[in-house]
Amino acid sequence: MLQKKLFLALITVLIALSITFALIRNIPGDVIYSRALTIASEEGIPFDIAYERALGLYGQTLEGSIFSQYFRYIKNIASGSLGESIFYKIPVIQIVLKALPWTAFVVSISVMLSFFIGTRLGMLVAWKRKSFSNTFVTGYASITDATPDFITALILLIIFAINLGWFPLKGAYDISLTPGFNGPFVISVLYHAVLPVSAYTIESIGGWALMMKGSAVDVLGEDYITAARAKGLKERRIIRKYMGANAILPPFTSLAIVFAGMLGGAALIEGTFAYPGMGFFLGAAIGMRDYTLIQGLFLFTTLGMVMANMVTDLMYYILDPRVRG
Amino acid sequence: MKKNSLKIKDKIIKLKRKSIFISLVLEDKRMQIGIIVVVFFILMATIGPAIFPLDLRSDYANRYQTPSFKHLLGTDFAGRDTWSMLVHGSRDVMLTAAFAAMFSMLFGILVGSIAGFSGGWTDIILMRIVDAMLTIPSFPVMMIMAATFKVSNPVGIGLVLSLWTWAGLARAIRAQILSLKTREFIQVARMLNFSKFYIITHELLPNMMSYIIVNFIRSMRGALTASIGLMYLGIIPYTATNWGMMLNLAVFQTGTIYVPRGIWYMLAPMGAIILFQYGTLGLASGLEELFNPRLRENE
Amino acid sequence: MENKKGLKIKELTVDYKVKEGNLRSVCDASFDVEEAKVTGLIGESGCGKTTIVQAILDILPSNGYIESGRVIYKGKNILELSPEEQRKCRWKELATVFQAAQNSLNPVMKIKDQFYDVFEDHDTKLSHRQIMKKMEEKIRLVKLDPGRVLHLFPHQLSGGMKQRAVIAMSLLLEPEVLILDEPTTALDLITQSYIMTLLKDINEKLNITMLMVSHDISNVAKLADKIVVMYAAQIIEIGTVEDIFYNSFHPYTKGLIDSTPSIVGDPSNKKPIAGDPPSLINPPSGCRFSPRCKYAKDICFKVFPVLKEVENNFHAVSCHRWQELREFMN
Amino acid sequence: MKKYIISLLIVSFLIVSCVGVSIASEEKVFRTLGGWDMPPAYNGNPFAPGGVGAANDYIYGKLAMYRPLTADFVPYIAESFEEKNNTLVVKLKEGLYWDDGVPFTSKDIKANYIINGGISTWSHIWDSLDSIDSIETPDDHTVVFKYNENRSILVTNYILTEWQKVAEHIFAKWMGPAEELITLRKQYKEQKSEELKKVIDEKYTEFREDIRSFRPEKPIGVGPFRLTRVVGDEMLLEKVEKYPGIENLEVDRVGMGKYTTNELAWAQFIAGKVDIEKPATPRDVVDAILKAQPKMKHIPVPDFASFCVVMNQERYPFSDVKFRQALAYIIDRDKVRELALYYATTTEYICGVLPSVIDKWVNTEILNPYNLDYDKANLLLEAAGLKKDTRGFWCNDKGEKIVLEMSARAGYSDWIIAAEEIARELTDFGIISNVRIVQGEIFGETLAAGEYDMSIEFSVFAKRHPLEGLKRLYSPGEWIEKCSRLDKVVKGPNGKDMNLTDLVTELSKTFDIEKQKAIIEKLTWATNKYLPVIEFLEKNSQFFICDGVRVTGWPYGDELIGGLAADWRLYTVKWMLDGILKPVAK
Repeated sequence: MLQKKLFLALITVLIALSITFALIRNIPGDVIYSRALTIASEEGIPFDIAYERALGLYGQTLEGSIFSQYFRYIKNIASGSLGESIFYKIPVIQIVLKALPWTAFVVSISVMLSFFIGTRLGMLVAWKRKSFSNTFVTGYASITDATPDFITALILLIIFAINLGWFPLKGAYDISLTPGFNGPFVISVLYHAVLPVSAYTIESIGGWALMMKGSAVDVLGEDYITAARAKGLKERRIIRKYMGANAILPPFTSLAIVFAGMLGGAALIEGTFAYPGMGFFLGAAIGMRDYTLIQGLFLFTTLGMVMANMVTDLMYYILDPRVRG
Repeated sequence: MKKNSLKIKDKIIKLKRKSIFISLVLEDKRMQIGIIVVVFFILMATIGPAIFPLDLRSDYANRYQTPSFKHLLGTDFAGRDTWSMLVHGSRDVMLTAAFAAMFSMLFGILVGSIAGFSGGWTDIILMRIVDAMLTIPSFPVMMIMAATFKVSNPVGIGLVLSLWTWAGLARAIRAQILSLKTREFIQVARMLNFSKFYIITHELLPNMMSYIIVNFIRSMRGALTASIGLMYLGIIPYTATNWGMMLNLAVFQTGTIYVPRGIWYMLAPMGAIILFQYGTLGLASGLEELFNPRLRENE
Repeated sequence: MENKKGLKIKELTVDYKVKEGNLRSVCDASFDVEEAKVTGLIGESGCGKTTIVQAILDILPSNGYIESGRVIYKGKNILELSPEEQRKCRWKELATVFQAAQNSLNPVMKIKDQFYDVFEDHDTKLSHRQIMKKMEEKIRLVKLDPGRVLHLFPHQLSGGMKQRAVIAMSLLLEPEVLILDEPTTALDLITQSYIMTLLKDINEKLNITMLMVSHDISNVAKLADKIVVMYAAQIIEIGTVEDIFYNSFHPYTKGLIDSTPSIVGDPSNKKPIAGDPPSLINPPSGCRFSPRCKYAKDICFKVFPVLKEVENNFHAVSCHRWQELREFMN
Repeated sequence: MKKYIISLLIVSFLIVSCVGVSIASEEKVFRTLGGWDMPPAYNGNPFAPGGVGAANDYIYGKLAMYRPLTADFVPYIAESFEEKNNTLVVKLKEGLYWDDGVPFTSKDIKANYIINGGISTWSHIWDSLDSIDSIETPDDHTVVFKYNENRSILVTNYILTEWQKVAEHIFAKWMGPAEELITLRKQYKEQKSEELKKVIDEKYTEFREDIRSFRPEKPIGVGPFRLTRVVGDEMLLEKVEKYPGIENLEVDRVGMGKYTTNELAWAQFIAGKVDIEKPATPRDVVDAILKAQPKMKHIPVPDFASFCVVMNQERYPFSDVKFRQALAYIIDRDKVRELALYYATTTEYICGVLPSVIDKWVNTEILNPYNLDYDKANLLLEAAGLKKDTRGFWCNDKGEKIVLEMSARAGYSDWIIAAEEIARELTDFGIISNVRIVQGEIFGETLAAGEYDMSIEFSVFAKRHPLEGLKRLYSPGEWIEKCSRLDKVVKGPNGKDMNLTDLVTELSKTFDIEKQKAIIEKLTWATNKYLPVIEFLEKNSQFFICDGVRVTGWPYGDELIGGLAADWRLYTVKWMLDGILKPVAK
């Protein structure tokens, strides 16, 4: 059972790798030019000088045909090495290990938070179909759905960081603190995470609410809900333990996908808050055509997803006795 | 003679169904809103441009005007009428969204139904691919595709968009098929060994029509926002009237978000998108209830 | 006769709002459910039995509502109680065993917990141990092994076991009145009769008032003291089992009895009633049975017969011609 | 629970309208923005990817800074310098130390040029540095550059304004290869043999890879500040102990925030969290910022870079000079400027010399201003063999409509807006033009490969001398020359052929100002007549400086403008060192 799961997961990862590999190797583009432009503007030097400098810095080489590269790549991964970043000349793993935790930290909190709030909201709405809250949730969902996440992030930033000055503008922690497990640092980290987290959360609550509403409405048709009412159970209990416990199952299954989606889609929000996560390196890597780095980052989002999938499977097993047989 | 009367009979039944259907539609508030909105946008995309001529000539002095009779939604950073830009932009936006939804439904149904129906290795393999697709973060992929592809017409854009949305659908469709497979009428059909194709097209899909329609609308909503993202990334050839471009220019390029006067120019495309989302959402859930009476009971 | 703890249903009328218009699914129904007795409510499916049950418990679907009528229990009309009072009174006073009871168990909760909820929400001042004792006792009452069943999930039980579990659940708070809506449908005959005998001795042991709703008259007859016959949203005859079986005045009742197969006896003399029950949206103007009634005269088609008591002990019938008919019907 | 958050949001939305801006003031800190790669990519090797970043200006120095507006040099780490008969003698300031305590000497300067020479073996700038025969260091504080005869007019400028990034004791192991490369390259200039080129390439790659893989955690600088911490979003630099005149430096720390996007820079201006930055900002946003944050000042300064429409002259109809001229008449340059970069300067004369310095160099009488004139345009187009069809669209002789594509780089808002406006003007005139936004990474490629009709581009960068700009237009391999693909041999005013490339080379070796002017006149005339590009504006850097939040004392007026135009970061450091720019008194 478990072996089978693992095996299938492995295949998934492999396919994902191959697809991304094929994709990545087909990116066209003259990196040097764009890099030169940034240098020119950063250092305020003439373009031609900047261009030469960029060439000197970033001129990159890749040996072998696509296929030989592919097999080398797979072999390396099998032997546990992600190779060296073409651009930065340091092991990819080093970069990933530095960036991933931040993204994972923010994203997982947001996913959990939004799932919690969203599903609660969905239940409520399902129970009181005709009430105002229904229109409210639908409206909320369509608004957040229509507002690109980076705009939400920007608005949050302007309100809470600029105008109200409640939260820091950017970054993951106060530079004057020494990273490590010490009180001030942890607090500062949490403090800095507030805005990014809320940006993600606000964006995704609506979706959860709608999903939950959908399945909750289905459940409401079931006899055991009527029975529960006839039993004279308190409303809260019926909503939570009878409607909720059953309705949560379908949304729960899509938890993993959403998680992975956020893991990869982090770029723009992270950009807005200058958050030192995967987003930055993903953007940079794609911009620089740093194939190994892109692949490394993708590999980890893929792994993240697969793992999340397994975890949700496991929890589903706990949540729904029927699958236990 | 008898045949004839029979024909008449089920005609009558059909009519009756239809009338009930309509009465149901009229029943549901959200449904009405949804239909109104959608119709509104369709009109906007079709006859709108004829009614509101587009003048892209810039008029710097009159930039960032607030709504007035002259400019229903005010003017943009170059003093052009926001409303007429919205109207002229709507066609491409709608088409793109529609095509994207269509393609992703197409792939989704194809893969999903094959996997779900034939089961076995086919199923496993297809599902692995689907999972793989789902594990690849769509945003960077879009970035990459933005650099790789050179698409210009709504069809092409729709295709690119659908490439990363069909997987989820395939999964859902498969699940549906699996649950349907256990139903008697399918069992019977299999016993009478009809061809798979026949069963899928004549037995399974019709029974999932409601689901498919609802999801079509859903993915259309998704596609709309995604296409805006594409414009942001510059994958779509630039058109001043594309809502995505308008939003992008408003927020990022011209920093309208900081210019109180210009807020209208920013809200216009956003509002349009929100309205569309809200309408389609209502329509979708309305239809869902229509097709699934069970939901109606506990209204 | 005294009937304090029993239920009195008075002029109960229930409507459903549907697309086609107003559907009167219970029309001016009045009958008593006597204390410690078993009252059977008989009728073809769709005649409004279940609606009556839902009305009594006031858990009608959102598009149904009680047009008029009262349900008197312990001297007060429980339909007028506040939602909270109603909630409190449910299960403690009137418990229900629902149609297709298998589905009335929450699939993701252990039987134990589902039982426990009932105690928790009706503030019984019982300790945990006492509660457990009660549960086990009730489970035993339905001939199940508490040690096992309580710790299982619904999907791990067989249909019959579920049914019994549900019955046990309904008895948890020792209710005065127990309403059983089609308690045995969707079960095989052996289990059916088993459940029936079970109910019988529950009724005797706890002398609990029972309202048993069923379409299967023979089944109900086994334990009912009194039978209420419904047809097309109306009550057409009320009487003791004897009355109904051997001395019924209403052609429909008669037809119903004749048409029911009994395990004993020769199946050849079954005469099913011709025709279909009328639509409740626009019912026939006169006697609702008239279209199917072979004794119908034009008065039957025109005038609406009221339920009137005939002869002794509460035997009541709604038919214009019962006197003439009684001779050659029985 | 959820409702709380929502209501909170709504409430705060309301608050926003009334609440003012709150500023957290910090002790003796100077705040700016800049770019660098996040750790772990970040490192202290200026020649490695992810190296140093925008900390440059605070930790390194230049011998002197060139002020384009006044065309003079201001010594920085040089005490003094003098140039006479082919030698440049530079005296260094006393008391300069590398961050690791090693004194900074003339050896380091020599090393700097050698390493740089190695790094940019194929760079055009070294055309001029090839004109250095030798670098001598008679003592620790004197450097003597010996030039050869055909030296470039810019060599001194390059030498003086080159960053001093190389500590000899750190880069010693790469000196050898670098020197070798330089000599090899000199050989290659004489005898252009392929095998020699191959050899150079190999050695070059090896050298580059090797120096790249050197990744110290932090840079070793020689400036008044030392890099102490760097994280994803912020860099922290602290005052060093030993530096000439350090006692006047009252600012203790420089905090550099990550520069992500303009709108975020604006946000930080409004919050008063930045002391100086120069994002291109639309007029209304400028107003909004100044309104929201009264302590912010907005100062436009010439940027010595211009925007243009570059046209692919291999393609019809751009191949026809008349068509190009027609376009020049159709495009309303001032309007484009207004929309795209309000605070820029409209190009009056399209000639390859920037408006900000045109009076110094060019006699504009000989130039055609190409003022908006549809009649002239019509005539030119007809002369070019185009016809207007019934619906008012221009068609080629075969009667096919002319449809052009205007490219602009994705993310460059000003370019996009300009492109759109120009395309619209052309379309309105009857030349159908569509805009295409091209992803940054493909953009350069597309242009260089000539797979485009016309595009918005930087026309010239000419901070030091018009030569730079004209080179970009006409020297082989230079960007615009590459993209425009124009014919460098044209009919001069007198009807005689003149080779523009040669003229540029000649200019680069001509020292006499009058002679220079003469050549420039020819080149500008040619540019103006043959239009390899249609310039429409010269960029102005829009500096936002924050006066009185953390620091104060900005020297307004010419000093400020001149300084910012020269080398804004370095100049702010200079002002701090001179004790002009100091923390606000608490």
